[in-house]
Amino acid sequence: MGSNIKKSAVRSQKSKTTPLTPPLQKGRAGGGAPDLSVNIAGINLKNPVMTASGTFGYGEEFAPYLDLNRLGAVVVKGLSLKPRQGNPPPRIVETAAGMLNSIGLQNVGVELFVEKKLPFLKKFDTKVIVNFFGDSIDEYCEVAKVLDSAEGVAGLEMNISCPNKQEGWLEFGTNPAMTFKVVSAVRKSTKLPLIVKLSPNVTDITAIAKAAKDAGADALSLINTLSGMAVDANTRRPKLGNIIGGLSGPAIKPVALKMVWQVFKAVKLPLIGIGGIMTAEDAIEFMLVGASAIQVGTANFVEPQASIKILEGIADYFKKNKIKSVKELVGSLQV
Amino acid sequence: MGSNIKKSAVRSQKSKTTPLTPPLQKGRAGGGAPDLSVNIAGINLKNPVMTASGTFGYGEEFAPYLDLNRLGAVVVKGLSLKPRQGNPPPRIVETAAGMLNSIGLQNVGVELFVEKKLPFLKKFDTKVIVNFFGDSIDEYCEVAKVLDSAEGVAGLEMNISCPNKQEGWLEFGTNPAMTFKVVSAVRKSTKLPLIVKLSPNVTDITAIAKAAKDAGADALSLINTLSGMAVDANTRRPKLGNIIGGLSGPAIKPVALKMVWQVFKAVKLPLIGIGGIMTAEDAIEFMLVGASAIQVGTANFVEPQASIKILEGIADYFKKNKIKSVKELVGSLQV
Amino acid sequence: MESNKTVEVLYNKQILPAYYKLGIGWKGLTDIEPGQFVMLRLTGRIDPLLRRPFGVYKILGQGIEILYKVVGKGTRLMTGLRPGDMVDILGPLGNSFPNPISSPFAKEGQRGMKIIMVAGGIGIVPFYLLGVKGQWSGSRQVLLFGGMGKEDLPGLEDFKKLGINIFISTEDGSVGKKGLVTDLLKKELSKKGNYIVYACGPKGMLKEVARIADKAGVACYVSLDQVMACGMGACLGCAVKVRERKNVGQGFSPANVFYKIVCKDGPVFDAKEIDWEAI
Amino acid sequence: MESNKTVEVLYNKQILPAYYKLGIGWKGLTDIEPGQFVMLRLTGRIDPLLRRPFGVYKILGQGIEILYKVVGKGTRLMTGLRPGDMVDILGPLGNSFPNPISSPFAKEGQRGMKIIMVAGGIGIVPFYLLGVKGQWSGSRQVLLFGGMGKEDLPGLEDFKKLGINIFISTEDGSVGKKGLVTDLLKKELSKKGNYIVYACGPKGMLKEVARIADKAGVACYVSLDQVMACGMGACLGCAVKVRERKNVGQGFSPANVFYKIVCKDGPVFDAKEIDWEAI
Ligand SMILES: Cc1cc2nc3c(=O)[nH]c(=O)nc-3n(C[C@H](O)[C@H](O)[C@H](O)COP(=O)(O)OP(=O)(O)OC[C@H]3O[C@@H](n4cnc5c(N)ncnc54)[C@H](O)[C@@H]3O)c2cc1C
Ligand SMILES: Cc1cc2nc3c(=O)[nH]c(=O)nc-3n(C[C@H](O)[C@H](O)[C@H](O)COP(=O)(O)OP(=O)(O)OC[C@H]3O[C@@H](n4cnc5c(N)ncnc54)[C@H](O)[C@@H]3O)c2cc1C
Ligand SMILES: Cc1cc2nc3c(=O)[nH]c(=O)nc-3n(C[C@H](O)[C@H](O)[C@H](O)COP(=O)(O)O)c2cc1C
Ligand SMILES: Cc1cc2nc3c(=O)[nH]c(=O)nc-3n(C[C@H](O)[C@H](O)[C@H](O)COP(=O)(O)O)c2cc1C
Ligand code: FES
Ligand code: FES
Repeated sequence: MGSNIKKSAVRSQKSKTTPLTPPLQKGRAGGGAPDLSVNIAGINLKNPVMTASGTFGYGEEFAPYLDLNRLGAVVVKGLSLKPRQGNPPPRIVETAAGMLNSIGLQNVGVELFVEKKLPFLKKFDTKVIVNFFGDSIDEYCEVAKVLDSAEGVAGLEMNISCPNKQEGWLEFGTNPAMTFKVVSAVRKSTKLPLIVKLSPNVTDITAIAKAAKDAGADALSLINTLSGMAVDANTRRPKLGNIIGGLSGPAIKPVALKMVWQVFKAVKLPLIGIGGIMTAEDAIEFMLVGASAIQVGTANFVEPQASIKILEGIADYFKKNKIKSVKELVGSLQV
Repeated sequence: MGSNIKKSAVRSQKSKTTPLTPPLQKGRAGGGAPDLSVNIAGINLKNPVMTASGTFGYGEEFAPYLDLNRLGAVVVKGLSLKPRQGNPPPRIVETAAGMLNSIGLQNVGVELFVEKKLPFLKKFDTKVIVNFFGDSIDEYCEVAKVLDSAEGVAGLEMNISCPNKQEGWLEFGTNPAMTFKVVSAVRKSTKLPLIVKLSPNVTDITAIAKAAKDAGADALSLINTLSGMAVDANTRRPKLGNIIGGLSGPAIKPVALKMVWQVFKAVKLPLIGIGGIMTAEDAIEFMLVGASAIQVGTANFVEPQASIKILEGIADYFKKNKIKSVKELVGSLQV
Repeated sequence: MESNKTVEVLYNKQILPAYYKLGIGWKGLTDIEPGQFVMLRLTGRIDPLLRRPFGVYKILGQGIEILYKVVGKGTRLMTGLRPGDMVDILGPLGNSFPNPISSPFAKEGQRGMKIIMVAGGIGIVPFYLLGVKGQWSGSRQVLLFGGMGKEDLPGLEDFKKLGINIFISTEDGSVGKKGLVTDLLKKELSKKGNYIVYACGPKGMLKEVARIADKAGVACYVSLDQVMACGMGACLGCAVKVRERKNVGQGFSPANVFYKIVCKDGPVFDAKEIDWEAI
Repeated sequence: MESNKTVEVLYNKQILPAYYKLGIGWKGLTDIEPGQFVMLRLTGRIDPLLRRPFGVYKILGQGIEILYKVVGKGTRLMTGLRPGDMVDILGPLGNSFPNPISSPFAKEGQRGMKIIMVAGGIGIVPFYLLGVKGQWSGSRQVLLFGGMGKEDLPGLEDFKKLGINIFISTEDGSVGKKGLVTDLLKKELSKKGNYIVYACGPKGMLKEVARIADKAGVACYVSLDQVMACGMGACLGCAVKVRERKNVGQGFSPANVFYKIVCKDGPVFDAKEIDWEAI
């Protein structure tokens, strides 16, 4: 990125009416820096690097370590209608090149978010995408409505890897019909850009992707965590309080790449690639298989500035390979 | 294992009529060594350690490095009716804590196996389990019939992660109805113990497991590889000739453990745990979640003696924790 | 201010079979309070994937000293660090042991309050800085230090030099009183006085310390240990169950609090807050 | 006999910016033929997960020397090896360059046959042992050695000492003839004589060498490079497409052969066997 990008979060707080301050734009156009901007689901991102839900808190936790203004978007921890307590500890265990988490979707609830967390994020010149979920279709819609009327939300990311309490606690995202139903309902509840985040724990992710598209999704994020488990051979107990958790990190990258590629070939919707992205090279791989933007998850824990380093690496790659736009790269894998 | 176990493959070649030579048995019973024997699907294994299909060739490749007699069983590379050429190279790529392979089920075909490969394996005091597949139900049955009449085969392991050319090239193992159909047909074609090996690339592995059980499977192996992909950001090409491959190794262990645990709770059949087992501790973890035996796959490449080291480690664990039998451990996870 | 830096290893020396002292350079380091910690990884390594939390044992001229116990993959790798190697340090993180005088438990005119530090093995770490802070506003300190045996009392020499009153217990009786450190605590609390208890060590020990202090009606703070991914309150992975619903943890509505976050709400907690049944 | 051993690093020295020589102890080592390789990993490390294949460059008194180029994760880690560190070695594996006299291409009374060794960069490795084997039954040797520049000709000094006839080419012209090593080959083959060509280097170079030799009607053997998992013919991962269906590769029925296995059927192949279109 150009040197005009302000390094200090405080200095570069934007005034609410100017989404992209003129000096910033000039800097990017004039400095010969590559154009990394991309439009996803109608959201204009200054670059394709977002932070993944649940790995970046509500943004404020990371503000001491990096300039939030530089990110394409911040995706916040998944919100529900009411605050959620989450699962009993231990909630985290490291695995080979990955980690399992069973946070259990602990969150402050959508109202407290709008009141207490969103004002901080609005101070930055970065898009705020709100991840959310429900355990019934009604709840999904309620949350979407609250967010629809909140100022400063650029788009919604709907997590459908959640049990549907009305239909036998099966996850919404594991069945095309259920996916269609819940996405259609949410679509009617909000005018915000709607991104649907897919679960990888399915036989055919393209069927779910198609259902989400047919129901009106503007873009798709993939993948969420793989379902997994860890055991302590000495205590003979599960390592997670919840027994089962979600696997993330470099270990899952091959699975994620394959699913993005599959969906890219099957469904015409912008895709956001997620899963084990640690470096710019990883990010480029996701773009090659069809992702228009990417999210950095577990890497944020390993290295708080990971997202910025990835962004800088992408810019270098664009320069080195004389790539003019994100579009040029997306899905350009030579097979 | 007791010191009576013969170290040399040549010295301990068994006579065909004495499946377990008396000195071996005495050694195990008398030496205070733990009893690791286990019966799976009617096959008596001297211990629960097998080698996974496709990672141990036809056994002979590993004979210079370890004493095959010490293994519970050798599972050979998957066989089809006719020899198969496999996929174009590159066929292998390393990933974070794992590897992708797209061998494409290259094999010598069941007839050449019986003629050229089986005689070598029969010389050892270890069970030979033959992994096989077909691209139609008929082909599955044909292979099973050939093996049924071959002397020296202790059991069959049926790989159902194979495209069904008669039903739209969907994998047999991704659909309970197709699983039921193909397993039922094979069940009628052979009197040998029948193990069905499950694919993890499904929404609900318990549904497939139940279908296999209902169709007459004697035991289940899980998991086969996760579907994945790797990309070279510099050449912008897939790293595998076949684009998509199967992910194995430590990276997938959490997924495998969870699936074994799920199936253990849902289906009453002996289970063989597979996926990322590198150490005895890993093997114990699989037993705790419900595996009566385990298979060592990718680890064989990292360390040719891995299976033996794992076996020794299991024996140590049994001793240290005063465990009297494999049964005592299986599924004993405290939740 | 918390920061993320790549810094140099100054020294790494084995002080007991399972314990090492790691000195790391850290320029521009501002003050660190007793109980705070850092998240550490070996620069460039992503196996192990996650950083590991370590308390700050000592503050050096231009850096800090970490006292660590070898328990698994990460700490085993750390034993290979040599001077000049680089590590990434995130911190200082978390809260700290409260100044007894400013603590809500301080009673009027409590200059004579006695701080009892109860440490189990590697749980000694936060107490060195506490000891250095010294006779906090005139309070007196005593250290009760327990371990499995004489090789499980890391840093004992440092405390002797500080001139703090020390009582030792070991489970094998190889040094000090044979038994548990909680026995020492019971004895100490049976004496007349105005006490506050600070404890760090294995969960079982902390639970018993909390019980004893509660029974004695004495204020007690514990430093908790939990597996962590981020160390900065972002992942919500280091949750601990709290007893009362009225305390507001990391981002909670006051109406329904079950969990607090060890890395941000802690690692030091008022023992009364913790739901010890769930530990 | 192939074996799997944990052996000690004797030395590890940088000879050029991107090239190192690694000496490793290996007691009881029996003979190794030119072209054979070992699968190596750093003892105890499972990241990188798989072993890496390396040719044997030299045979030492009680061990071997590996000449390696730093290209990725595994070789980068190898640069950190110090004397006394341990590595796991599986081998010797694979076939070797055939003795030209016993090769099926030898014509009657071919004592005067000239071996042309064509090496590209790190492709030099198998030729040192070949050179040491010397004037194989009276055949003469010439080395054509090509690289990007003067820092891409590892081991050149060793060959000078062997007293082999050497012609050099570099793409940047920094030493030897500016251009490709295949130009040297064309020139060499234009001379009158009885030749056999042995080549090792990047796939593109091998393809061109094979084409030139074929055109000149000269026998040609190439050592192929393929990603490997097991190195012993078990995983079938290192397949290479072969041209003729009549050759029987690893475990194939004669009727339908498309692939051979580099680690076991190779790494040395008669260039005529390979389906160069598929490379
Ligand atoms: C706030 C805080 C401060 C700490 N300060 C110190 C210190 O000053 N010195 C020191 O030696 N250790 C300290 N620890 C503990 C230290 O973080 C762990 O010992 C370390 O992370 C283990 O890493 P490993 O890779 O060696 O072990 P692993 O291989 O990760 O695990 C080995 C064993 O330790 C357990 N374990 C791992 N991490 C933790 C953890 N965070 N809490 C409890 N159990 C764990 C695992 O479940 C496993 O049983 C502290 C922990 C916390 C939370
Ligand atoms: C029979 C044989 C003998 C060899 N002998 C030598 C030798 O004597 N000295 C030497 O320096 N190298 C030799 N190589 C190549 C060496 O094995 C690779 O350079 C090494 O495995 C790379 O490991 P890495 O972890 O550093 O690179 P990686 O991080 O694994 O990969 C870096 C790049 O190299 C490519 N690559 C990795 N492995 C191979 C491979 N086996 N073949 C082709 N490309 C590969 C990758 O695709 C990637 O583009 C030999 C290879 C074979 C098959
Ligand atoms: C601790 C943690 C919490 C997460 N919470 C959420 C969440 O609330 N909503 C959601 O959609 N995904 C959540 N995820 C999934 C991530 O957003 C991401 O999809 C996944 O971790 C894969 O990416 P990674 O490998 O880069 O981490 C969480 C992941 C982790 C590790
Ligand atoms: C190179 C390779 C080839 C394989 N071939 C087969 C096969 O032919 N049939 C089969 O059922 N499974 C095959 N597998 C899957 C393994 O048997 C095993 O299920 C999988 O690798 C997971 O175990 P691991 O993580 O221990 O390797 C193969 C795996 C690898 C790595
Ligand atoms: S470790 Fe992430 S919230 Fe505490
Ligand atoms: S590397 Fe496994 S067969 Fe060649």
